[in-house]
Amino acid sequence: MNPSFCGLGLAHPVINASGTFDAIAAHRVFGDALYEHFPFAAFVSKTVTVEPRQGNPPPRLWELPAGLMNSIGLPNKGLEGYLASDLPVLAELPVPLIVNVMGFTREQVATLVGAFAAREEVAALELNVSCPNVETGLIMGADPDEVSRLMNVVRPLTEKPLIVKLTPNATDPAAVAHAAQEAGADAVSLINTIRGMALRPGTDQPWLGGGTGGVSGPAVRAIALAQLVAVRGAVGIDIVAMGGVASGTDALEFLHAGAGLVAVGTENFRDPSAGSRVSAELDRLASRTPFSGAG
Amino acid sequence: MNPSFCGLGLAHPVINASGTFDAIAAHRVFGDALYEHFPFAAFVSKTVTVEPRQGNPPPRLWELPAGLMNSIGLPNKGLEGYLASDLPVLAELPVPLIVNVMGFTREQVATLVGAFAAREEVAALELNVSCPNVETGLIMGADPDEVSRLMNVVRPLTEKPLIVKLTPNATDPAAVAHAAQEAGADAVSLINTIRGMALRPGTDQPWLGGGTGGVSGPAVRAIALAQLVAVRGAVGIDIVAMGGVASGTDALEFLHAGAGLVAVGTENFRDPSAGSRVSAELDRLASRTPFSGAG
Amino acid sequence: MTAVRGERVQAPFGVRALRLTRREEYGAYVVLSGGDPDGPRPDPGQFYMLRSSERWGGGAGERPFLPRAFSVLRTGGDGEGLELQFLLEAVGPGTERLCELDAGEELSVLGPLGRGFAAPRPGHRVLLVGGGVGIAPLAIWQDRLDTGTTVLLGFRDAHHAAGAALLSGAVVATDDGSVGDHGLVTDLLESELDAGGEAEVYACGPPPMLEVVRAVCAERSVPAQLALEAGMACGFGGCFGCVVPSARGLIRLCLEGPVLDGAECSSETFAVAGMGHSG
Amino acid sequence: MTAVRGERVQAPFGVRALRLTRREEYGAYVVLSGGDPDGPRPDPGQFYMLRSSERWGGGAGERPFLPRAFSVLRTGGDGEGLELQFLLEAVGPGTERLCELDAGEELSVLGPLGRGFAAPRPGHRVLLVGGGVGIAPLAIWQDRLDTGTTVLLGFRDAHHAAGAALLSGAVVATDDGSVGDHGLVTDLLESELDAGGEAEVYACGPPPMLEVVRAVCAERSVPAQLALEAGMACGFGGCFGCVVPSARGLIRLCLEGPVLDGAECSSETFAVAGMGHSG
Ligand SMILES: Cc1cc2nc3c(=O)[nH]c(=O)nc-3n(C[C@H](O)[C@H](O)[C@H](O)COP(=O)(O)OP(=O)(O)OC[C@H]3O[C@@H](n4cnc5c(N)ncnc54)[C@H](O)[C@@H]3O)c2cc1C
Ligand SMILES: Cc1cc2nc3c(=O)[nH]c(=O)nc-3n(C[C@H](O)[C@H](O)[C@H](O)COP(=O)(O)OP(=O)(O)OC[C@H]3O[C@@H](n4cnc5c(N)ncnc54)[C@H](O)[C@@H]3O)c2cc1C
Ligand SMILES: Cc1cc2nc3c(=O)[nH]c(=O)nc-3n(C[C@H](O)[C@H](O)[C@H](O)COP(=O)(O)O)c2cc1C
Ligand SMILES: Cc1cc2nc3c(=O)[nH]c(=O)nc-3n(C[C@H](O)[C@H](O)[C@H](O)COP(=O)(O)O)c2cc1C
Ligand code: FES
Ligand code: FES
Repeated sequence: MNPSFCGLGLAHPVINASGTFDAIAAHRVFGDALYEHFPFAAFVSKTVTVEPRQGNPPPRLWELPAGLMNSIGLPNKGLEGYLASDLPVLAELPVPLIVNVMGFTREQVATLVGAFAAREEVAALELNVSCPNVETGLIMGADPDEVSRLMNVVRPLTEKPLIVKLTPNATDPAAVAHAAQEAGADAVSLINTIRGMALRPGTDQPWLGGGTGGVSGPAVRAIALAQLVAVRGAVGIDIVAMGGVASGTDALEFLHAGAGLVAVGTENFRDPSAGSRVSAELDRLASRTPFSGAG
Repeated sequence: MNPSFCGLGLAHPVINASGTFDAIAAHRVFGDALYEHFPFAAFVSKTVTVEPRQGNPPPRLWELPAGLMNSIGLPNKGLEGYLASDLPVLAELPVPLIVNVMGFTREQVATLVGAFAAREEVAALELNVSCPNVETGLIMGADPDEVSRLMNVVRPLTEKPLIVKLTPNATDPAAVAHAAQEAGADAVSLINTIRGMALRPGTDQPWLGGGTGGVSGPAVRAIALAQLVAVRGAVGIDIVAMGGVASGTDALEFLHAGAGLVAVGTENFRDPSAGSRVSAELDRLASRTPFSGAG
Repeated sequence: MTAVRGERVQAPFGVRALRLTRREEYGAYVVLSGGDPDGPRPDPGQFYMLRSSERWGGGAGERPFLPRAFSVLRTGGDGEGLELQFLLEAVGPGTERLCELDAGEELSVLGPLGRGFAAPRPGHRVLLVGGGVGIAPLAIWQDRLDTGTTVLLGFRDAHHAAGAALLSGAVVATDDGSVGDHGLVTDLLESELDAGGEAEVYACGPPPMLEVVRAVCAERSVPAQLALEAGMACGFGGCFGCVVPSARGLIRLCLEGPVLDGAECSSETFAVAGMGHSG
Repeated sequence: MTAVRGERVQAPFGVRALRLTRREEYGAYVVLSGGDPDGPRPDPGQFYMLRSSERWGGGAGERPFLPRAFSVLRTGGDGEGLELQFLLEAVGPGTERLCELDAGEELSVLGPLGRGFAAPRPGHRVLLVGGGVGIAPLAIWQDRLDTGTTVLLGFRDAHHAAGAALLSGAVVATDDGSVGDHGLVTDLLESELDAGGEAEVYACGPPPMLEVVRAVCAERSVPAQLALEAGMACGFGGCFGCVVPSARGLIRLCLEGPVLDGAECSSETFAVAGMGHSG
């Protein structure tokens, strides 16, 4: 398996899901062993917004059967802070860097894409469109037209690969993926978390500080696969598949369904070296099963 | 707790989810003990269509982490067969009967509603709109306008309570619920199963005979709750909540979130008397927690 | 020995606890025994839905979740109330969890379920044909029958053939020839049938084996009762998940089976029956 | 006894197995001990993410799924490699599963994580103040300190107060007065502080207790190091889930804590810290 995903020349097809691994924090905790055994073929950073964000008030986590619900709320240092403090450190990682960005208007997304287009440390950009466009009120990633208009604005700004990260909270993710492809996306990634909620036990009040949260982990894997297959049927571009991947078997299923790369998210929380395990298991399985690649 | 749901005067707020309990088969298996300890306050029958259906080819089941995926495909005897063989038996159940119907055109739904409107054995009708309208190609339950047009056709046909069963595979179930209410629905029920898929291990072929399937069970409960809360915010009519209810605690959470009734589905498969256990647990919890009812 | 097709022993409504009293190994198989004081005596060929009362979940792939179907292997313990025995082979997260249970631990059970074997036609020679873990319902049937039986069992290898000790007088074939005949149990069956005399066949095993049994018997107009498997979520007709193709169309195996007459089956039946191993 | 704030003992990268050698009960608490031959010696106040290697799941509400955070209670076994001890109270599906494990079974562990206690200011009297299961990090701290300590522990009742045996020379208060003082451990603390002398306080316990400790110490300008809890998914800064409000804004407790200076906390900190029992 020698994934040619977006021409990035990755060593294996397993990367991390945005927001589920902080390589800078992990380096403080694990030291250089992290770099020596870096678990991912590329590193995707947590979503960056134009302005700094504190994120949602705690509690931010709620455990589910074979899953997790979070309302982290995209805390980050903002574009300037990221460029100043994070980018120089992440540029030293032993793998290519993919920066995930989100804006609440098309102009904000353009600002972000424009800024990273100029940075050679950045191998590709992932557009997190699972948020409302504050100008139209529509969730950008749930509406094909919103995605087309967004891509029309940002596509001209960079030659770097643009990966549109789809939201699963949509009637027809395949139509959104198709719109992204037609407007020049190099790849799509899916799934982001599924909207969920929990109440503080015995009350009618939400548990999560953010009110609702996003469901991830093995509990969503079958749902992710259905959306992956639908999207694969609608586009010819590369796909990064994620949602509950916890083993090489899970990853292989997504590759069989047409993904070019697989991202590990929630499973990192159970073991920071899960990415290495998944890719090793995948290697073993691939040497057993005839697999011709996909995408 | 004395649920006044749609004026049906039910003994407690726990019913079954359509398609997860066959009272006629269960009577063969368990004998009269079933009637003596009937677990539900009302019985919802499996979806009835105008024409008989065989259902999907097997395999129809795939187990998930804390959940189940099915592609049963709505096998049923058709309207005539149901009226002739099932209705007379179900009319003898110790609880009110709610008949769940589905049509692939508005006319088919009208035929079904019209037929049951005339039958006093039937206390209420649930409209399963999680299927495409073959005339428009749209999933009826994913589109507010489709639901309005459907309700405009069927609402005049009966004074029985009409419960619109929402699909979770939609960008905005609350908008669909609102459309149903505006067009005269007495209640909405949610969630139906979430679209999912699994591959036959080691292959790129679907496991389920139906290709895709529907995910249910505890794995979907947090997703159901988020949709319930969104729908509760959008409508004033009664709500039947379901999706992963396995305990009185789960049921109470749905009631706290504004449901009037709670339906038990997949949990019946783990124990046919689960409905009784859930309602007993609910009683115990309700006597501990101040609960003012909802809806 | 009073089973008549169409009747069934009904199950108490709802899941009940069954405390395990014994766990024994027979090569690759585990036999779990426990007291079922409130349950009725099942018919041979009927099955139960089982799960562990504790920690049913958290295994491979974050499963199991649903209960699993198991034929009753044998009943006992008339003195102190009914005892049930089950024969298990660990093939996935559910059976792995059940096989790790020990005496003193608790099962949650529902059953007896389904329709079992019907009595043999008078004067017919009874042939019991089993493959692998499919020997389970044949043991209780042999116990209950008041006629002699010819028992033909097929196993993968010697480790599995240890299960043959659960029936009396079994003739064994193994795929690898390590025990008994080197070959298929269906070859033994053909020889037995061709030896002549009116026979009635009861068989349980993997779908490809059952298909050969069906065909072999059909060719010779020998009546056959076949105990099938299918993936089941509920076991009591609630989910419509366990259907197999039959002469009556798609039928729920948990309700109309698991024992079907060979005459209502076809090769199509066995192309989809089973737990999916071979489908 | 060389811990300096800002440094930390780093963890091996990735989860490793820890074979349990002992399980002991102290009233309501369980102490699990196991060998960690490949792990470094943790700082007092650091924690580990734990789960059972088998059957982590399938409990109440089909949980647990994520690993759980536990302070190291004590280290030992210098001869035959490092031994780690943890103190557990069963309060939900994760701790229930861990508490049912026995010697011979295996944990999957990640750690040591977080930043532990910093050395006391020279000449300061060391007060260790613990509530309930929060006594855990105080035991290893008492072991490592080469100064004497005054130990004040609060428990719900006699059943829980059995945990006091894990520290030496503890003065105990119970909510129900069944053992030691009838009242709150924070009342004991106030008396001790008012008895005079320069003191430094190390505390761990439920959020409301820690808030009183913080306020009591702040009023008297006594330095306090507080070991907090928060719901954690990962323990290594990956999820941003464990934040608590501090003078530096919302900080990840797993990374910047679990030990915080009283001076960077406020009542707001403790309104959201904890496992959610009291939030
Ligand atoms: C009536 C009846 C009687 C039976 N009697 C016996 C008996 O006496 N003794 C005995 O040992 N067995 C018996 N079985 C079979 C037994 O029920 C199965 O072996 C058991 O259900 C397997 O569960 P598992 O979790 O161990 O394996 P599973 O993982 O469920 O695997 C079984 C097969 O299912 C497929 N599979 C894999 N993943 C999934 C998934 N996520 N969802 C669904 N299918 C999947 C695979 O093809 C796999 O090989 C009987 C079955 C029936 C229907
Ligand atoms: C740094 C640190 C050190 C710790 N040290 C120790 C120690 O030494 N010993 C010890 O016993 N404990 C310690 N804890 C606490 C321990 O981690 C928790 O008790 C444990 O995580 C509880 O898990 P559980 O599954 O048993 O309970 P949970 O069910 O997770 O319950 C804990 C609380 O979480 C809430 N809750 C309920 N359901 C959910 C849900 N679905 N998702 C999220 N929250 C829910 C409830 O308010 C409940 O009371 C420490 C915690 C931290 C952060
Ligand atoms: C705690 C947490 C934080 C996340 N943060 C982000 C984020 O900042 N940006 C983003 O695009 N996705 C984010 N995600 C979504 C993941 O990237 C991924 O799409 C999702 O979790 C599904 O994969 P999984 O099931 O393997 O976790 C986050 C997920 C989790 C669990
Ligand atoms: C096996 C199975 C069959 C179902 N059949 C129907 C059906 O015929 N009509 C319908 O409206 N919903 C059907 N459903 C959906 C359930 O009524 C319910 O909406 C869903 O399963 C969520 O509830 P649960 O998680 O408690 O199972 C079916 C669900 C399952 C699992
Ligand atoms: S197993 Fe559910 S209908 Fe047969
Ligand atoms: S627990 Fe994940 S960041 Fe702290």
